[in-house]
Formats: sequence, C-alpha cells, structure tokens
Amino acid sequence: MKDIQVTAQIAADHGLSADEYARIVELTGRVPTFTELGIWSAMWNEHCSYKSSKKWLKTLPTEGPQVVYGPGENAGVVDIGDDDVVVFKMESHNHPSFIEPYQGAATGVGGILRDVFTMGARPVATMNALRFGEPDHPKTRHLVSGVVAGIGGYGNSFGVPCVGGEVNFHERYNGNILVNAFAAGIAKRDGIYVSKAEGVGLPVVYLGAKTGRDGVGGATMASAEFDDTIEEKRPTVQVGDPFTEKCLLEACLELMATGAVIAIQDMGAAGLTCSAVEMGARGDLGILLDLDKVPAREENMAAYEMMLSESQERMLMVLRPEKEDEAKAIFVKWGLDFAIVGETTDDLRFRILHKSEEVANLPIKELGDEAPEYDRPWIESGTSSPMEPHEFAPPHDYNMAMLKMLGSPDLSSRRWVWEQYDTLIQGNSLQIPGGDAGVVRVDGHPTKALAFSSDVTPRYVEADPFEGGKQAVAECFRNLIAVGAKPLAATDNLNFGNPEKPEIMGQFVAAIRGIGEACLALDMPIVSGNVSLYNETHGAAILPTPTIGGVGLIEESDKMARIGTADEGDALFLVGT
Amino acid sequence: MSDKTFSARVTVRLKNGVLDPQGKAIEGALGSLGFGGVGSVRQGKVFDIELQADSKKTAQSELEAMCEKLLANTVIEDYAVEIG
Amino acid sequence: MSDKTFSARVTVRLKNGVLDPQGKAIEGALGSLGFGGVGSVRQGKVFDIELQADSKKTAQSELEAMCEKLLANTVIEDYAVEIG
Amino acid sequence: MRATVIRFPGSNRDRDMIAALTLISGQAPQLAWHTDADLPPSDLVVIPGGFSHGDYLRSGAIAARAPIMDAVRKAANSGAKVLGVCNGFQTLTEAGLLPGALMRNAGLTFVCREVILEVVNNTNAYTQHYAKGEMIRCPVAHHDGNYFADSETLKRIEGEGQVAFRYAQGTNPNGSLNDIAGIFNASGNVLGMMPHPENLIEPAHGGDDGRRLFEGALGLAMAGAA
Ligand SMILES: Nc1ncnc2c1ncn2[C@@H]1O[C@H](COP(=O)(O)OP(=O)(O)O)[C@@H](O)[C@H]1O
Repeated sequence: MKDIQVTAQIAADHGLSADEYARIVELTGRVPTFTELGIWSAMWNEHCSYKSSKKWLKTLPTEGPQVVYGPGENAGVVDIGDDDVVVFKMESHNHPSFIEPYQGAATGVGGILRDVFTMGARPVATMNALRFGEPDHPKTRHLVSGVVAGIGGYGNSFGVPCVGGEVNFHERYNGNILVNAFAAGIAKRDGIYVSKAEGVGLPVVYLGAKTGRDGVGGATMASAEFDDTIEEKRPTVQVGDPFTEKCLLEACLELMATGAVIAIQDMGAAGLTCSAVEMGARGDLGILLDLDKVPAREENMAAYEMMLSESQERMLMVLRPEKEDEAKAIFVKWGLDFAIVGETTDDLRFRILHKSEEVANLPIKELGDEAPEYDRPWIESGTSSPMEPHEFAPPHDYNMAMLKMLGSPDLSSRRWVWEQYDTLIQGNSLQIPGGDAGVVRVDGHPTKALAFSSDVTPRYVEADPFEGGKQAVAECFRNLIAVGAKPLAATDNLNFGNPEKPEIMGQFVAAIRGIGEACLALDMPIVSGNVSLYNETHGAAILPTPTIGGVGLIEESDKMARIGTADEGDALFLVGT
Repeated sequence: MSDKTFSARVTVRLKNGVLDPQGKAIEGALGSLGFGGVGSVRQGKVFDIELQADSKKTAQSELEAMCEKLLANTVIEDYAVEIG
Repeated sequence: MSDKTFSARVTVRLKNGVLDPQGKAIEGALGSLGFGGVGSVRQGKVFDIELQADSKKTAQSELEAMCEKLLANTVIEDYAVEIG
Repeated sequence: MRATVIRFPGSNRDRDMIAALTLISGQAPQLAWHTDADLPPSDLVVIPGGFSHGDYLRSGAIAARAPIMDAVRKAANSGAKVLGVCNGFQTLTEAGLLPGALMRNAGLTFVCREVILEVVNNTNAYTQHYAKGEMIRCPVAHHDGNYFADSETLKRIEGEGQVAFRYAQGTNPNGSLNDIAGIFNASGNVLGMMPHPENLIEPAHGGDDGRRLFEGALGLAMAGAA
C-alpha cells in the first residue's frame, strides 16, 4: 500500500479541502506518503480537530474552584471534597449506531467508559441520551431495540449502573439517530492521570486488545453526511468486547496503583494516530512507533490501516522503564496484550516504522496545533413566533387528553428501556432511572452521593437556539436540585447538522451562547464534552440537540429528595415562576 | 398448493476480519484445558428450520430472504443456506 | 511429529425437548415478517476450528474431547463434528 | 466463619458481594483467583455475579472449567457451603455442582428489576432465618436466568426439597420452569440463585430482605433478633 502515490484527488477523497491539502504539503515539506496523508486526515477531520466548533467552544465557561481539569483531557475532573474527584464526559456514537445499532451503541458506551478510567477513575454511573425517528417509521423499531440492547450489553457486562438518560422520537431523526453516552467515575484527587508524556527515551506501551481493520476510515465517516452510499461504508463497523474492557479497567487501575504510569491515553477515533500524537505533542516530545511490534489480529495490515484502525479496547501508555516487568505481569494476569511499540524522543517528530522502513515522519506539534480552525459563516436564527393559548381549542375531555399525553411516545414510561440496563450493580444506587436525577453514593463515604441528569428539549432549541440552549442547562440544573444535590459542573454533547450551512452554524453559535450564559449564571461550568456535526440525511438536518449532562453533589444522602414518597393528605406546593 | 416440507439449515458466520470476542475466548479456554493444537476458533450460529414451500427453489429463495431480513446481520455476518 | 492442519466444523444444538427461547422468538418474528410456511426454528451454534494434529483420526478425537469438555453442555446440548 | 469470594476475569458483582459479606459479618472475606489451585480454608465459598470470561460460549461455561473449580468441588464435597449468585449459579450448573441449566430469558432481553421470591424451603442453613412460604423482595439482573432441567430432574429436585426460592406468581422475569429462582444440591450445602440478595441488605438499598440469607449462611443471628 505504501506505493500509492498521493494526489490532490486522494486528499479530497480523505475529506481534505484543496487549501488544507496545500497546507499539509507545506508542513510535511513534500508530498506526504499515503500513510502520512491518512495521519493528517485523521488529525484534521472535524471529529478530532473541532475545526468548525473550536472558536465557539472557547466561549463556554469552564472554570471554577471545583474544577480540577476542564476540557482538553479525556474527561472533565471535578472536586467533591475529602480528596475525592468525579470524572465525567459525554460522547456521541450517532453514525455508527445508525449503521449497526447494537455494535454502534455498545462501542459508544465502551469509548466513554475508557475516557473515564484512562484518567484513573473507577466508573460508577452511566447515562444515555437517545433520539430516534418516528415510532412508526420502518427503521425505528430495529434501531431502538438494537441500540438499547447494545448499551445494555456493554454496560451490564462491564458492570456499571445506568442511572439515567433520555429517549425521544421525532421525524427529523428518521435518517440520523442520536446516541449520546455519558459516564462518570470516582478517583482520588492525586490519582488522576493525563495524556501529557514526560521524559525522553521512555517506552511507549500498547495495551489491551489486538489491532484489526475495524473502523478504518471511521473518523472520516463521522464527519461526513449520510447519503445512499451508506451501504458501502459498512465494512468500517467495529465490534465491542466488554469483557476485554472490564479486564482493561482492572489492569489499568492495578497498574496505576504501582506508580508505573507516566502518561496514558485511550485509543478512540483514529486510534494509534490520535493517541500517540496527543501524548507526544502535549509533552513537547517526539514519538517513534514500530508497527511491527503492534499486536495485530489480521495479517498483512498496511501501515495506513494500523494507524487508522479503530479497534476497540486499546490504550497507549508511557511507562517508567524500571516498572516494566511489574506492568507486564499485571497485563498477562488479565489476559491482555502488552507490547512496547515505541519510545519518546526529543526531536518533536512523529515517526512510524513498518517492516523496517520509515513510512511517516511528520512534525508532531503541527499535526494538532496547525489543524485548521474555521470561522464558518453563520446567520442569526430567527425565533419562531410565539403561539397563544387561544389559538387552540380546549380539549373536550381533560381526562382523555391527559391519558393521551401520558401514553404518547415521548411522555410514556421508559421502564421498558432502563429495565434492560443494570441499574443496581455496585450496590450504591440510591435513585435509579425514573426520577428527576439518578443518584449513587460515593463508595466508602458515609453520607455523600452524586446526582446525574441528562437534558435537552430539541424543539425548544429549534424554535430559539439561544433560549433552548439556556433551557437545557436550566432543566438539568433543576433535575439535580430536585433530588437535593448542589450542581457542580456539566458536560455537553452538541449534535447539529452541517456546519457549512450558515443557518445550521447559526443554531450552533446561538445554542452555545445560551448554554454559556446559563452555565455562568448557575455556576455550572462545562468541564468536558463532544461535538457531533453533519447529522443530516439527504440534506435535511436533525433537530439541533445540545445534550447537557450535569453532575451534582449531595452531602447528606439521608436528606435526599425523591419522587413517589408523598402520602395521602400531604400538601402540594408549586415553586418557581 | 401442494406444499412440501423442507428441512433447512442456515449457517450464519461473522465476516472475515470482524472481531469475534467469543471465538477468541473459546480459543483461550481450549488452550488452558490443555488442547494444544488449536489455531483459531470462530463462532457462528446455525438455524434449523422446517418450512413449507411448493418447491425447493421457492424454499431456497424464502430462506435467503429470511437471512437478509432477520437471521443474519449482513453488516457483519455472512450466511449460507442448505436444504436437506 | 509431522502435524497437518485440519479445518473442522463443530455444530452444537439443543437436545430435542429442551426449550429454545431464541428459536421460538425467531419463529414468531419470521411469522410477523410475513414468512408464512415456517414450521419450527431451532437455534444452535457452530464453531469453525483450525487445528493441528498428526492424523484426521486424532483430530476427530481431539474435537470430540473439546465438545465433551467445553463446547457443548451435554445436559442440554448435542454436538456433531465434521472435518473438512 | 471464614468466607471466600472467588473472582474470575469478568466477575463484576464481586465488589458488591465483598461489601455485603464485610458489612454483615464485620470481616472482609478472603479472595481467590480463578487460576488458583487451592482455596484458603473456608466455611462459605461464594461465586459472585458478573460475566465471567464475557459469558462467551455459555454463561459460566468457561469459568466452570477454571482450576479453582476443582478446589470448590472439593470444598463442597467436604461439606463447606458454596453459594453461587447469578453468574455464580450459572457456573455451578455448568460445573455439575447443581442440576439443570440456565438458558436465555424467555423475553430474550436482559432484565433488571425487583421481584418477589417465595421461600420454599427454610430447613436449611441459608434460609433458616426466613419463614417457610415467606414472600421476600429481591432484585434480579440477568440475561440468562431461565432455569431448565429435564422432567425427571425437575421432579426429583421438587420432591427432595431442593427448590430454595420461587418467583412469586406473576413476577417470573425469565420463564424458568416451575418459577424456580434458586436451588440446593442434594445435600443442601450448595445453593445457586439468580436474584441478588447482596443488593438488598441495608436501608440505602431500600430494604434488607437479602440480609438474612447471609446471616444464615454465615451462622449469624439475625441482626434484628437480638
Ligand atoms: N462541546 C464541548 N464542550 C466542551 N468541551 C468539549 C466539547 N467538545 C469537546 N470538548 C473537549 O474537547 C476535548 C477533545 O474531545 P474529544 O476529541 O471528543 O475527546 P477524545 O479524546 O475522547 O476523542 C475533550 O477534552 C472534550 O472534553
């Protein structure tokens, strides 16, 4: 494959614009090799580079005395006192779940769990925010059952309770469902690991499962609109292995406890490429990788394929050399692959060897830092004209109207979903789904508990992105205080259409402003998040859906409030405006 | 109208290259049980189906349709139909 | 010493009389998809195994041992071994 | 009383079980790893819930063939109590320490909810603190809990008082034969059950009906009975 001569057309097929390709040639100092082009395109696609959204994400409030790490790491980290921190993030797996609902949703859960435990936290809660097309659309039933089974299949086996989420139906998701997965974990404040490598000549270690051709081109897929060629994109489906991930969790936590880990990074989108570049660039180091040492599941994989593979349940780590044997023993005990695949260098280059030949040699900082950043044109979203109550005839029969509402797909009980998820495992669930917020106690603490809620009302955002963005934060905040929690911080998963359309970009900009304003007013900073753009089918965008995942702290869990505890004769109060 | 009963076997297997965690786990378990010579294990499904059709040909095409629509997840699986 | 590689297929099926919830569900699902003539569906497993052995006979007896020890739960399942 | 919890790769309610035993007995249980050849001296051996080896092939199948299981078999034969919960129950049937098999839930989906159990037999150490016929609350969380045994075996375990717990009418979550939720072996020292008593032992769990099972198994008096 190294013989493929890179041309402008091949660059375009990788989703790179002519300008982007010209810049790549300039930064490489020559026409890149095919493997190098794959690396550039992975680093510069929307999914990894946030090129359309970065400018606006920077405006979000991300700080506060409680924030230990805000956006920029695998997950956000927030102090909860007693030297404990909560680590959390939400991430989308929309496109893969539409193509293969079970595996797409499962690997989405796997990815977000890895983000949390890579940082040294044991996952203690998950949520999932799901948006499907109309209930009677021919694809919906298959998608719903596959996605729910996939989320359960992965989370139940991994062993983390699901404490909340959302499920809604709307025709605008008929061809583009949303699967947003949230995970939170608890760690000690001084036991947090980040991706920044330190030290020259240290071993770079590959951990977890073997590399196959799974998802080659996946990050590119997540940044492309859907059309009828979707069928051809199918070979990129990844299969999740929750068993291996559970072993990886235990092995990582065991290894971290030995003090062997200097830096660690999970392999998500464009696995080996993004993780290695990030570790090196953050630490102002170069990285040299020898692909012949990478545990492979398939034969004759090209360097290009290895660098872009999205095989799941893998991590990259920089290790203290003197702890190598101890580290290896832990991974062998858990039945996981462990291989030294490279080293840190002082040349700020990202170099790849394959079959003893150098197939890539790129400037490591520029791969990330020089990624394009766009100020995409946008137009102010019009606000829909408000409707007055008198425009609607009152129902003939209020009882019937009530029953109809309660029986509607969007308001009916979600028990059929969350009973497929293990909500009780770990023995700390104080409130399972079905209430305002899920609550788990802080393991080992006599009174503390954490509350979680995921919220957004897409039709509000569609009607008025600024107010809708605000409302999503406010609703999340209310759900947390409704169980007696003090809201601490939030993560956001911004699902929108094609940002190259000014009206979509306008929705995005306004929604972020609304979210930012509400977060500032409520002192609920955004500490992590994810952006999913190009959620369109045949040119029609989804409803703008900026999901907010909030976390709150309950100091005394015996004073927690819950629904369903009222007795006959209790007085009802309406609070607020 | 004069339908006959056919006994068919449908075999559904993961496509080459698709990760098979089950096969991998079984491989490992056979190894620890002392079976030395095992190279690779891939796990699949088999469906034994009785069906009525007017001819073997109709049966075959019905079974293929069942595979496409339900029995196989053609995103990651291949199938084969055999009529006994 | 001169081991050869054999490709074998092991099929494991529920014994007659053992309830098969998955087969039942598939039967129902095929019905609702409009496949009329389906009588009964039983789901089983198939394992494609590569193994080294000095003869087909050894391979056969190794595979049978694997079934007895691991691949089949003989309380509820039968197995068959085929060497290709 | 010395209790030991066995862990396999993929066990995931081991931590719940350890916490429950620690809370109830005031003492952390001993731990054993699946590749160990021996068990520490134990009066109660517990195989916790989870997805051992991913539950690939069949639930509990690979775990049942682990080296530690020879030691468990030995312990059971010499009279130690062996308790398998959920994946532990599946593992015990796969290992031949309990009759029957646990098949995919009739509804085919994973089910996590609270059910009501009828205590069928209370003449046993595990169930001594319950009344016969008592209805207790207990959560379930499994995908393969559909108990099956051939009619002869079923008749035998019913006749010999080997059924420990039954799902109360209308609450069978998985289609198990005779609504069986948990069974003893013939000598009564091995108990396998799908529901999770370890997840209902303290006020924070919203109830403590599961607690008495451990108090019985550990030879402790009932906490409330002092
Ligand atoms: N909408 C957002 N709001 C705040 N931070 C964000 C948002 N989207 C992404 N981020 C942050 O940008 C960083 C990179 O995100 P991402 O690429 O999704 O992470 P990963 O490394 O897991 O792939 C993360 O730290 C993430 O928290």
